[in-house]
Amino acid sequence: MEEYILQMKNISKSFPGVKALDRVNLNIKPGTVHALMGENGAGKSTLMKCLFGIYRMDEGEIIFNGEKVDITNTADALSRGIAMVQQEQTPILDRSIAENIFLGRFPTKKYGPLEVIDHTKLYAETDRLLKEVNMDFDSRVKLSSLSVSQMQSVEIAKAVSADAKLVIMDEPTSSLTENEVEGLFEIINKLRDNGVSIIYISHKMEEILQISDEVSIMRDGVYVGTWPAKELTTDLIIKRMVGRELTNRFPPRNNVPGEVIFEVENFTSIDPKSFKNVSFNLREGEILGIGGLVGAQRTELMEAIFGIRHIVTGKVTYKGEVLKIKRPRDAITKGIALLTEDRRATGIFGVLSVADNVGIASLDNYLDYNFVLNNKALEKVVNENIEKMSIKTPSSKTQIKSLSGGNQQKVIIGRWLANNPDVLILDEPTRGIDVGAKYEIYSIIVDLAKQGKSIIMISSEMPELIGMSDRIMVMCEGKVSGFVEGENATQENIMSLATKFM
Amino acid sequence: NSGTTDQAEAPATDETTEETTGETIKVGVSIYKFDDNFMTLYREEIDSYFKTLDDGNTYEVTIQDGKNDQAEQTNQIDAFIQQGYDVLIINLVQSTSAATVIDKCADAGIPCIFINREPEEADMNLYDGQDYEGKYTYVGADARQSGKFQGELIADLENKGDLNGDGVLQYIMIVGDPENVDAKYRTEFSISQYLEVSGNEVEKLDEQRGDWDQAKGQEITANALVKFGDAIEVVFANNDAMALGASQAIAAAGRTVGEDIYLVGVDALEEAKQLVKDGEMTGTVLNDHIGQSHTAVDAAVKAVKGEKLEKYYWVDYVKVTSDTVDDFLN
Amino acid sequence: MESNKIKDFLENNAIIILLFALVVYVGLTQDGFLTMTNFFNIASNVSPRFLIALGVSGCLITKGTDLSAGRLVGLGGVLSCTLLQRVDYADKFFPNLPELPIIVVFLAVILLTGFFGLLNGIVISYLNVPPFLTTLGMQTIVYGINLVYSGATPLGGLRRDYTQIASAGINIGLPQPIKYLLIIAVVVGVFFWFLYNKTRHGKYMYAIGGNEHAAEVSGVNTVAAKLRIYSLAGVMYGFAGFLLAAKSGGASVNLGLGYELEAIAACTIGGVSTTGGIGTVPGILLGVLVFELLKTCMQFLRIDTSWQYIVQGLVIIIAVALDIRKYTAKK
Amino acid sequence: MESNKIKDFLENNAIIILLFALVVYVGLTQDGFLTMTNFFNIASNVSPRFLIALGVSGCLITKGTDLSAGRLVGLGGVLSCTLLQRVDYADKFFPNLPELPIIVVFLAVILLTGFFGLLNGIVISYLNVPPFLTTLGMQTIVYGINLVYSGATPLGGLRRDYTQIASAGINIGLPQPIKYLLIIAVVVGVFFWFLYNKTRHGKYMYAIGGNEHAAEVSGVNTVAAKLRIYSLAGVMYGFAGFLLAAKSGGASVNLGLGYELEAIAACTIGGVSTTGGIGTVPGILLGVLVFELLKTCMQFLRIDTSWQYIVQGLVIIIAVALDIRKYTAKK
Ligand SMILES: Nc1ncnc2c1ncn2[C@@H]1O[C@H](COP(=O)(O)OP(=O)(O)OP(=O)(O)O)[C@@H](O)[C@H]1O
Ligand SMILES: Nc1ncnc2c1ncn2[C@@H]1O[C@H](COP(=O)(O)OP(=O)(O)OP(=O)(O)O)[C@@H](O)[C@H]1O
Ligand SMILES: [Mg+2]
Ligand SMILES: [Mg+2]
Repeated sequence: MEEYILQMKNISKSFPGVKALDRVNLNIKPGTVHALMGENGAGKSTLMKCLFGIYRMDEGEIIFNGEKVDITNTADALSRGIAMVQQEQTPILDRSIAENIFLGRFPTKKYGPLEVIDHTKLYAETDRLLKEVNMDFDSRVKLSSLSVSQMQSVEIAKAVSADAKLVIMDEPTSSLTENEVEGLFEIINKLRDNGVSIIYISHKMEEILQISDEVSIMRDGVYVGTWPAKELTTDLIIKRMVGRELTNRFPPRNNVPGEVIFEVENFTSIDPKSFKNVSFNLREGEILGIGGLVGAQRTELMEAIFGIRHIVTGKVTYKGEVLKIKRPRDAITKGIALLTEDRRATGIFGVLSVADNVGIASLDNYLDYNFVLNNKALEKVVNENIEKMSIKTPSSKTQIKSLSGGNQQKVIIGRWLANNPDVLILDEPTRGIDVGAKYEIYSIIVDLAKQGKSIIMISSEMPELIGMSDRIMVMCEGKVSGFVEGENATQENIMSLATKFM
Repeated sequence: NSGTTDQAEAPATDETTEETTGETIKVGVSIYKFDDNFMTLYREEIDSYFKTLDDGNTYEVTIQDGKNDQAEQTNQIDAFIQQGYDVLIINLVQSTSAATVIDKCADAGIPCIFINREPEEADMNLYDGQDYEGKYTYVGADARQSGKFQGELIADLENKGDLNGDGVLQYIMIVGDPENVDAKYRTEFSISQYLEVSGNEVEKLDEQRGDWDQAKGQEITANALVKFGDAIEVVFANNDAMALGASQAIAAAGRTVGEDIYLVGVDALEEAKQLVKDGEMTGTVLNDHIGQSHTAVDAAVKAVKGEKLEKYYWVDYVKVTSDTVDDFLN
Repeated sequence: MESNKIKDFLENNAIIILLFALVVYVGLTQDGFLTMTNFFNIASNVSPRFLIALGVSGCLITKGTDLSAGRLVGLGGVLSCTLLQRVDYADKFFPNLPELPIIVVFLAVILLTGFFGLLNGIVISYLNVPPFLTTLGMQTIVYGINLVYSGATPLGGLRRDYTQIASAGINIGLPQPIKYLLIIAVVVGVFFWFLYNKTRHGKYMYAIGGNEHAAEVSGVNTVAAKLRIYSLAGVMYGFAGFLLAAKSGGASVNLGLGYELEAIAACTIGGVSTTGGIGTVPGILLGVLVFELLKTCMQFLRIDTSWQYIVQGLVIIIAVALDIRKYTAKK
Repeated sequence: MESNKIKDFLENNAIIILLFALVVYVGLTQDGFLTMTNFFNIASNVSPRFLIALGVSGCLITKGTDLSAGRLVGLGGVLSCTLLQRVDYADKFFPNLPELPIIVVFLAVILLTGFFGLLNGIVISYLNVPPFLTTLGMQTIVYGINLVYSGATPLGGLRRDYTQIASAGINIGLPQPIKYLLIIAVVVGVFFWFLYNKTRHGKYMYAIGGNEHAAEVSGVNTVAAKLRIYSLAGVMYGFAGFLLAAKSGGASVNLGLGYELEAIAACTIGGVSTTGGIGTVPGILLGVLVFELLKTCMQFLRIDTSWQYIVQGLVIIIAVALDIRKYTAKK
């Protein structure tokens, strides 16, 4: 048996204006979980895309299964036994779960010369797979009816079922909740026991140390090194990733919550399965965390407050004024902002520049004569925010779709900072963001609170929720199950509230 | 080969009058739309007739497609003028745009022969008493006549087309394209002439536009035959293409032209003549593209040579019936 | 609750109900509408258009379009006519052409139009030219070729055995024979239904329309799929042209003008999504029916031609506006 | 490196280079091409088409389309003509109409077509009917209205002060006066450039094209933006119709037929993305120029008309195939 299932040697890849990979090496042993780490924009996804045949590398060599290979497209990669869960989900919303999973390798049966799709087998296989990933869904259900995290589970099921020798997982857990993560780890362990290798990319330190055998680290497109996971600690990884020490995960919270300025009363969705009778309030300069399991309807609630979803009852009072919010614009003009959960669907403008993506929500503030855009002033604010968020981009004119996932997320956060709202609602703000940058974002959030802005933060990462919130509202099955003061918050009491009505 | 005689007072080109040996004369032709059946025959005849001229001059003929778009055609005329063409033969897209074209040509001093679509009378008189008078003309057939002939084709039948003998002619009309003068006149005068000649009443069962298109002719007739059944006595089609489509529908409905229905068109397309001969069409009207194109070319040549043109050259339509069709067949 | 169900039913079947109401109204007020003859008549009009719509549907489902459809119908029709004229016809296009077997001509026609379809596919998938432009360019090119080939002469004098395809049918003891055109439409419709639902090609097509990148990374050969789709579309246009020429007893370069827009509209009315990934064969049939029935009904109702345009436009918009409600999810 | 730069330059400017080569070739071989008269001729041809293309560009950039463009041009032209005939013209449409101020007629025309544009916008954004179908329906409706209004009579006998708008110009001491049409094109072009780059509306438009959901969430009133876009488009069509009728000295219901496809094609050639979010005013101008220059050049080169179609189709496809290389990400 070979020592390595995969060897990538001296891989380089440039995009206009960036050298994304500079002679990177990576060796993967059979039957191991190999974590790949690095800051946002370090080149992790690019390296994996070169391996999976989505990009062609400029130079370098790939030896897979003892044989030098030239992978020109994904079909090629798949046929060699490489499967991948992409960082950016690629679901086909209008087709069934089964079709999504078996796309490209449908089971067929033959009637003479006719080759017909074997639907019975297709659905049976899918149902079996879904059970494996703990999803009790009908395999005929359209993907569009699933939540982001359920779609992610489908993506994982798809990669896992490909019978691959090597499975690449690019931030598979960024939209999964704890339960689902555990399920994923079970699957990974099963795969490993069967001799499958896994390349695992994540920004979540705990996961890395828990699941991986070896860890490779990249920085700015350059390979830093590989270490056995046993020899590593979170601090060591961070140091090697970022190049400096990072002593605290959270900045000191020295904001002082003031008066109640924002009140939500009796919010009930028109969808009977969604949130019901939700009431809460928010103080000036307060960071209100919102916890709960997937399906707790936190996102739906916030979107409803913001005018994206419809309600049957509910009232929002802001600084004593009852707001009539029919569409997001109404909320924004009142100084309320929402960073949405699904970056791709409701966040980025793929073909537009980074600058336009940052500036779009703030145009009202930069009008001369109420009509002509003051492009200079706008540009200044945009550039400030690009800098503040340390967005890694060749220029502010670059199309956002060519940025790394984490940097796209930073751009959208930058958009709402530029807008300078008084109430900022953040739905999973640090999804896909590296540890170093997370700290910076936390600092910004605390800073905003100190300036008297109010923050609502939905997060499925318990430590983040506990570390950042003045107060935590926990939801379960669409209802508020309780509030926990920041200092009293523990994983246990949040969990018990999150499962209160189950 | 065509059985017609040139009834137009075609200006004869007299080769002895001018000693213009070896000159190259650029002739610009713009046809309103290239895929019009009739104008295709027409333009081909223009081209080939120029080739047969042997007065020592070389005629360089450029034919453009107006694409049924007056703006486009105006651009083409501008370009012709810009390139220093010697004479233009213009089949206007929009007859009302004649004034603009005449002005352009007059400015450039280039003679202009309008064909097929007749400009307004006022426009034809625009340069009366000025230099440019006699340098532009209209060569065409009187569209009213084609309509009248259609009416006569039916009125001249023994039963005047009135199959059920109620003294009323029940008919359907398939209109070309309402914006086209030919369509308008044929629709109008076929009936008015019928009324006049036959003394019968008429009843219009249906009038639909078929855009000169054979497929539409078929569908319209098929629908009408379902709806009105035996009530239909005559199908008037503004052109032969639609009449041919109609004849398909008539045959498919188990009706027989000449026995329980009549069908007339205009253009005398080859197949229409065949059908007339075989009795599957009652008659058609020859739009004499040979006569018209030759007259137009002769006028152009005359104008180039500096001779004064008349304001109008008329070429007659000819009725084609089963009795006369043999004269027209190839 | 009950009223809700009725509302749901109305919303989900808006177009069918509209169509049904129209047919009932015209049927009750106008003689001759609800007859077998009229049924076959409408079926014959629907048949070629259904083929064209089916052809273009694949392009639409994969987020493309095909504006060359109409002109390819024209080319198919003209080619058929030039090769299937009566031997004794005076104005024969190829004076010395012997009598060719119809099937040979048919194959030649669909091969040729299929080839142009393939070219569309190649330009779209290899040169990355947007489908709108590719097929608009192809529309112009095909028209030019047809002009050059036919010299814009109208073609007639077709052989009876050829025109019979459009007018005759199989006698199965009914008062009227079942028209071949109807049978062809059914067979082709079933074929497409099978292709779209039961084969890998169909699934790939929907996947490409839903998310081309996803299809690509799942190992679907998107290039090959598109080549198949556009070629098949070309074949269908040729087929339709072949039938239309037989039906109207002749053809000229104008044949098929504007059919592409009608076909695309019919598909969209029938629920094929302009943003890709969605569309069914029964839906497409429904869309084509809306168009053709509406035309026939208006003629029966003796609506003035100018007004017919207005009514047709309004009905399209209203039908789709009603229908679309079932897709626009209430959030 | 050097050769790479040249290659990059060629790739990034493929269309301009192609166009330039064409102009130089025709200019050198054909008399009269490189003259001021011809320049103004071409400018006059380009001007109305440029307006139409600008109008439709907003719809395209927001992932929509506007197929009603051509028919609205026709309606605008016909309305202008009916209201601006010579008082003494024998065949006057409104025999008793007094001489109206041109500006009043102009405003009436653009208001009317702008209103139809607004209707498009309303149907698209409130009733959620796909733009393709909405505007196809509107195309048919507007044509019907025009038929009913004008009775399909061709209109002529225009007042000289009206036709002058298209033929005359401002004398600034050059051998020839600068045509009003050219000036109009420049002014409107600058206006659109300003609108697209210097106003909130412009940014919103691109944002909607880039991701409509995200735009809505970022505080863009997408409904209002679309209403503005489609209304403005309608206004531009009326404007173009007004000019075109003056230019050709008359109008009929057929005016503008098929202009929408040419305009959309011109936009796409000029880099307006069919998938939304991308497009610039200079690019659109370039696209229109490609079309118009090509036509004029072919006429100067005396290419047979049937072949002109073939050449035009090929050039469109090739130009875009070359041009698209700068957008297609290298793997
Ligand atoms: N298609 C592309 N075009 C241009 N530049 C690209 C493209 N894809 C990636 N890049 C650039 O390559 C660099 C590496 O990006 P990559 O996506 O590999 O980062 P990453 O390590 O996966 O980051 P993250 O943790 O944020 O996902 C980034 O600077 C990014 O801007
Ligand atoms: N009981 C349930 N079982 C399965 N799926 C559910 C259930 N309830 C809701 N869902 C689905 O899960 C989705 C997720 O709900 P929601 O986004 O509100 O959760 P969340 O708490 O906001 O999660 P996140 O923090 O990841 O955004 C819903 O859109 C719905 O489709
Ligand atoms: Mg990444
Ligand atoms: Mg959620």
